[in-house]
Amino acid sequence: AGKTYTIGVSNTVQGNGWREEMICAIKAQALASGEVAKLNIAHRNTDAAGQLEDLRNLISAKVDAIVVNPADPAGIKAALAEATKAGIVVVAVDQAVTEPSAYIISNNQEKYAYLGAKWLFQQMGGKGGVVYMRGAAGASADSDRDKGFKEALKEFPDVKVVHEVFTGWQQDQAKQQILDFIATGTPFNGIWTSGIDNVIVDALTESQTALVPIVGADNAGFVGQLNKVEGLKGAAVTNPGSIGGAGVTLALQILDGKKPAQQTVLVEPSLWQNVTDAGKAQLKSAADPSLSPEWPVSISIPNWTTYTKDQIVACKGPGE
Amino acid sequence: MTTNPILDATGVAKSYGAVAALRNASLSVLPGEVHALMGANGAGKSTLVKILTGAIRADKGDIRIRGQARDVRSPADARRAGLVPVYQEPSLIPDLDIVSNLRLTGTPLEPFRAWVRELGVPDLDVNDMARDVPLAILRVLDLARALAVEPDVILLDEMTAALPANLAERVIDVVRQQSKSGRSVIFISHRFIEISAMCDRATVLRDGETVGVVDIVPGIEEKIVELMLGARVEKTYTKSGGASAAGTVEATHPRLSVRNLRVGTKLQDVSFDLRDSEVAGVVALEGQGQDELFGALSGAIRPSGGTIEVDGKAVQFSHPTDAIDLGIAYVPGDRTEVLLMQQSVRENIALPFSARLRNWGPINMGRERTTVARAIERLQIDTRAQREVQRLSGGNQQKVTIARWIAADARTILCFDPTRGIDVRTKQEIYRLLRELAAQGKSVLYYTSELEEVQRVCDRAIVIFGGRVVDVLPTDIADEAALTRASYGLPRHAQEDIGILAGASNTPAGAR
Amino acid sequence: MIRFVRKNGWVTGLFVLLALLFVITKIIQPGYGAGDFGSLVRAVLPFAFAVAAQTIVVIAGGIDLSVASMMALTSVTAAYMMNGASEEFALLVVPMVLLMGAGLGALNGILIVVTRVPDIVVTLSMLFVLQGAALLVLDSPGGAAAEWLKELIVGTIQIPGIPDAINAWLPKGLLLLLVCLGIVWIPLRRSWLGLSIYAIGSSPLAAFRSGVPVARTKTIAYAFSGLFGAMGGLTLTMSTGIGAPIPGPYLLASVAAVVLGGVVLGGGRGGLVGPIVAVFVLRLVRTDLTLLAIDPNVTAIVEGTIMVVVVMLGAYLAMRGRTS
Amino acid sequence: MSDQPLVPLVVLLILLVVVLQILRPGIVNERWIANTVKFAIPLAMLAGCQTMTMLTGGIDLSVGTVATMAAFIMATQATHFDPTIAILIAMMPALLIGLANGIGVGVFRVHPLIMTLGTSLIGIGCLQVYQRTVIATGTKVPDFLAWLGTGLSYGIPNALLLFIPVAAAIIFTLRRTGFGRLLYAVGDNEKATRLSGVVYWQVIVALYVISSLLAGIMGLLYVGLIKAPSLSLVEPLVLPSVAAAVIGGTSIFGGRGGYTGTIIGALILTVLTTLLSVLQMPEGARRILFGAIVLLVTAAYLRITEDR
Ligand SMILES: Nc1ncnc2c1ncn2[C@@H]1O[C@H](COP(=O)(O)OP(=O)(O)OP(=O)(O)O)[C@@H](O)[C@H]1O
Ligand SMILES: Nc1ncnc2c1ncn2[C@@H]1O[C@H](COP(=O)(O)OP(=O)(O)OP(=O)(O)O)[C@@H](O)[C@H]1O
Ligand SMILES: [Mg+2]
Ligand SMILES: [Mg+2]
Repeated sequence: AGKTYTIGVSNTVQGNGWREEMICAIKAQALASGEVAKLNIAHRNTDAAGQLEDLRNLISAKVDAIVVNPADPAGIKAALAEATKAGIVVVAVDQAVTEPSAYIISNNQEKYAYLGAKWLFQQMGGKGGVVYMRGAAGASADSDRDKGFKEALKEFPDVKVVHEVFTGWQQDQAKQQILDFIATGTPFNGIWTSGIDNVIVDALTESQTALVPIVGADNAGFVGQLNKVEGLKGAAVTNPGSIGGAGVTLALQILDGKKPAQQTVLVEPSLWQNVTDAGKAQLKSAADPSLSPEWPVSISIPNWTTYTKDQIVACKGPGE
Repeated sequence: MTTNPILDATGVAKSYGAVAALRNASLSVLPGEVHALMGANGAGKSTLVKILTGAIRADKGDIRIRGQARDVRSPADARRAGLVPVYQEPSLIPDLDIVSNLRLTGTPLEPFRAWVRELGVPDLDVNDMARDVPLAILRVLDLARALAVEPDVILLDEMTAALPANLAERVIDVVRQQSKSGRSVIFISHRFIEISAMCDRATVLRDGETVGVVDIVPGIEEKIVELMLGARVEKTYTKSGGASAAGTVEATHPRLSVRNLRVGTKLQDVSFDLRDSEVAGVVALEGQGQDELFGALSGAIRPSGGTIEVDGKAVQFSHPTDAIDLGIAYVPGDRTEVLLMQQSVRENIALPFSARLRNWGPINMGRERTTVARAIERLQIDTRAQREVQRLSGGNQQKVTIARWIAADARTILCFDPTRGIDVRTKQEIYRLLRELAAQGKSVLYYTSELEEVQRVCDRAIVIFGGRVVDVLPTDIADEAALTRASYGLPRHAQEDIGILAGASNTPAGAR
Repeated sequence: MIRFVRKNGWVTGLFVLLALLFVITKIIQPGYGAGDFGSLVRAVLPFAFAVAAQTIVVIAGGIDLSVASMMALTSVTAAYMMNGASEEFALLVVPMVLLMGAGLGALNGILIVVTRVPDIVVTLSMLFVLQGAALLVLDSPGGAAAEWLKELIVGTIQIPGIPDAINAWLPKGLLLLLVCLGIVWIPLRRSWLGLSIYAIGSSPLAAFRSGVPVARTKTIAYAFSGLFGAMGGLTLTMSTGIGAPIPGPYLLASVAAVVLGGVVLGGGRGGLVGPIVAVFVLRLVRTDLTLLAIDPNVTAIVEGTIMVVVVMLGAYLAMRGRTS
Repeated sequence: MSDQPLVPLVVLLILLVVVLQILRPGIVNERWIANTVKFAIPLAMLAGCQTMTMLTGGIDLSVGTVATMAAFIMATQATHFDPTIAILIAMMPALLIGLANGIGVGVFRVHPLIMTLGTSLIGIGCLQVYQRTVIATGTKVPDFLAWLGTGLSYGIPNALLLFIPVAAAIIFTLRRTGFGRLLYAVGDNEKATRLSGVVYWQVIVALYVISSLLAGIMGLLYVGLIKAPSLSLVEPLVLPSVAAAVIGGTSIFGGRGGYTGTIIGALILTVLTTLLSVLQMPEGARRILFGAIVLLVTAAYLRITEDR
């Protein structure tokens, strides 16, 4: 097939490593597929209402498909329905949407939290205090993860949350919060973070506090620390930003008439721990010091993305 | 008199922290009376007016209106009680047009228009924004707005201070009419000539206390001054010889030489010289181009034609700093234009020292302190409330604007009505100061709205009318009558009488 | 007429700019039509109300940093109350939420007047308080909106007797916007209260001396701001069908549009039409950037530049006007 | 300005610390104090920018962007350049944005809020574009910045080595130099300064350049403290920096205030953040409390100082 399609992209968080990787994956995949003539990307910080605006602008621009990372599963339903009505293929990535006509390829956030938390509580020997460092209050990804975390917590009745706090997914906040908490002298046996992880390791080492098991995401910085920091036990749960690339692939498949069996495809997270040999090997191979520490290292998803590392790092779409 | 006072205040006190603005003031006004409220700068006159009209709350005191005790809580409340003030500062809302300003205060438009015409402003556009109206006209509008609601008592705080003679005269006429029609007026002014022209009685304040109530009769001025100042102050012609004495050694070039100066449509064609060691007076009715003249000479506005030479060299000012670099300083009439209200007296006076880029570095605090102290001393500034200039009384604020340039040792000072709102003693001091400056070889261009000042301080008077110099009068013939005639553009020998102020100089009741 | 144009020069200029942008849009996307205009209007709605809320307090000499939080709180409250409730119940919810907005706005004003803390600090504090309250109502996006409420901004007004071609260009959202703003603003602007709001913004001292009850007027201005904020919050719920406790980007956008609209920060000058037109301009620029498929990172640069250049141009023209 | 009553502010600060100690006994220890100081310093530096600009009746909303740019550019450039060179490169945008702000405000008379908001948007956009070019270079925080940001010597944060001279310079500038006087003067009555020979744009351009450079330095220190450069690193500190200056008694309308108060304001905010994050309560309640306390502190301070 020649380069024929125009794909619209809508994303509502800017300046965050994960989202930037997602955008680059979309561009790289569009380029690698050879089927996309033009990308039309709306990428800025806004809310669901702002995303409605962006989506409608994309509809006005008459794109063939829209890949959207929804600000909220329900909040953009109206515009997605309008898009479908206009004959546009809609693929939601990262989070689900409630609009039934849209396709979804998503990371399983509930599972993400459950997997990490369960591992952590096992490492703690099924008892003790855990520090629970959440994301941004009021964000839907945060409340999904909270469900997973709580589910794991139920399985370990002797694990207590000694400190629960919202980092707002901000490095500086998280660091000050953990340092403040350390200063209180309250004992704790493990830390679960919602992906703001490397500053927590830094804080522990800088304040010469005994290292406890830490769960984070597969961000380049944290993966590096898992490999290098002496005495650090921890696990990275994958939450690939490259899901964006997968979204493009799905959209192109549908445009080419190859509809998937289900509307929803979930990408299951996996957990890389540095306490087993297998896990260590995974971490070693995944580590990539050349990436920005905020970027997830899982820069590709087998079967879904076809670009090379150079392509995603170059972050260039068709026509650039 | 057996009538009961319409307004009777006793034992009024008000303190701002350590500063007692009023200690024990009283004031009793009869119906139909024009009552002068007098006192030196900072005596507490404005404070009393503000208390009577609810703009501020007194700490103590008893206020009776028509015999009934009344707690006036706000200006709106005072208005309902029949007390309408015109404060020392304009009270129109700058961003509203005049009609809206009237609506805001519930003032009927037609009577207002009539009063404005009566007060000598025939061509007012009521759709103008208040901020575009010149200060003197604003004062008139403030007064017309007060008159239009027909109050029982009208309080005028230095109403005439910013007015040129022609407008001041109309105000006095109007005030007289008011008292004839049975209304009372409380009138604050530092000009004895106005007081004697129309007031019935005067209450004198000193340091926040009422020190006397006198009937205005010919010759009472000395007594009032004595009450005000607590001691006798002799009033003499300060002028001594002037340029004719000092100017015998003519410099090769005049200090400032203006030729065919034009600014927009207001200033048409003005030429004159200002020499070292002289005080040249400028006399003009309101709006004859004097603001533009001073603005152009100080670099604040750009002339549209003509030349300015300083010490024989042609100059073009694009910013006041250019003029200041050549030693030319400007003291505008409206002190709010030049004061840093939230800063201390010291910082206000020292401001020009830091102005230029090369003086942005560390300040020599010791030197500054002595320089500033000397300037304060020289102008006798009452610095009890010196931490913020906004807390000084109006007159003392006025002095700070001059002190700044005395401290900076400017060679030429352009003074625009500097004695506006200044008490008699300070006026004398300022006259003396200006003469001293001249004696030291400095030069002063002096615009005044009080014509009698010309003979006190100036070496000659440049009269401007319609944007042109119409006459230059030597001091000996520049009496008020001659100046008034000239400022209406009448030739020097015409003999019509122009209004009461011109006539007043012939009456023995004059303040000399 | 000339006087009108001169007096309203800035707003006239904005209208011209807007018309120009429509032409450009039509050139970029020849298919740009009535439906797309409807989308524009819906995008404008929350911004327009945020800007209206900001405008009124700025005219009164204040600034309201809590607009976006106010919108978030009223939006979640509405969505929370309508969740699972009947369609008729929403008839009750709407006035309640509007009242709540006005009340919280008045609280802003009262705090400013009573504590004498500057507006910017009080409303900054309220930004946190309202945000916190929104999180207490709903800790993540959720809730629902009544169908009739959502329908209010969908589709066009059918005025009988007017050809469909014109009707198509009259989206319901526009009517809603004009009615909601007009109902409040027009009578206000003509009333003594409206004058007082301008007066306290221009010079609180002179206003007080002119007999304006400054404290009360300020409180009322903030109450109106809260009311507009609540309308904005409701439009958020209407368009998304949910409530989100995290405030959207309405604070800075509202301040920017207020200034672009010719309202002077500091108070006393300006009107509501300018800021609303400015909102349309800003939204249309965003549309054009999307239509042009400009690199998303460059769009921030473009938006920033437009803001600075337009205001600089205005300032430059004003300077020229003053000297000539 | 020199008679800014600081005592009540300090009392309020101590009060907050006492409340914290009561709620979490034992927390107020040497380590906690060092942490608090470490986090208050960057905030105080940013609030220094606000203090200076607010004195002239302005505000600088671009400081967050400027500091973030400095941090991010330095961290990415340091991977292949000497740290000194990386720092010099990183300060260039700060200089440019400062100049642009100064010219916009000083010459074209654009309202500072809009001008700095606009340059901040432009800066962020440029940073995003730049970021694209350095995805594969990784980042590096030079050791000495990490030492300065996070290190302690004898239990005292090393950051004070930078902060004390900076703070002393700001305080001295404001109180004892001609430039400082002009900041107050311009904020008080611009027309008056003009008639006294002050050239407005010179003051304003200098001011915004200084503010921007200070923000840039703060960004470098901050990335030393956080050690994770991101594209929104300093953005969350912008509103708090305004709040710190205002709590410290600087008037947003110009002409009034000083830096000493601002420093204490920054400490108060930092302690308050701690207080709220160690209190276990719903996030919503935390924010409500935060807002309420900020308002209460400012109101109390105003009450106490007004009666003097
Ligand atoms: N807000 C204030 N704070 C502190 N002191 C004040 C304040 N207002 C007035 N004062 C002081 O009160 C005294 C009386 O001031 P007031 O303005 O009443 O004087 P005045 O008689 O009207 O003088 P002038 O003739 O100069 O206008 C002065 O010493 C002044 O410094
Ligand atoms: N900081 C200051 N403190 C006190 N007086 C000053 C100060 N700066 C200047 N002056 C005085 O103001 C007058 C004129 O000041 P001007 O700025 O023109 O002087 P200058 O030649 O620039 O001096 P310098 O370069 O030393 O500041 C001089 O009489 C000088 O004594
Ligand atoms: Mg007075
Ligand atoms: Mg006076």
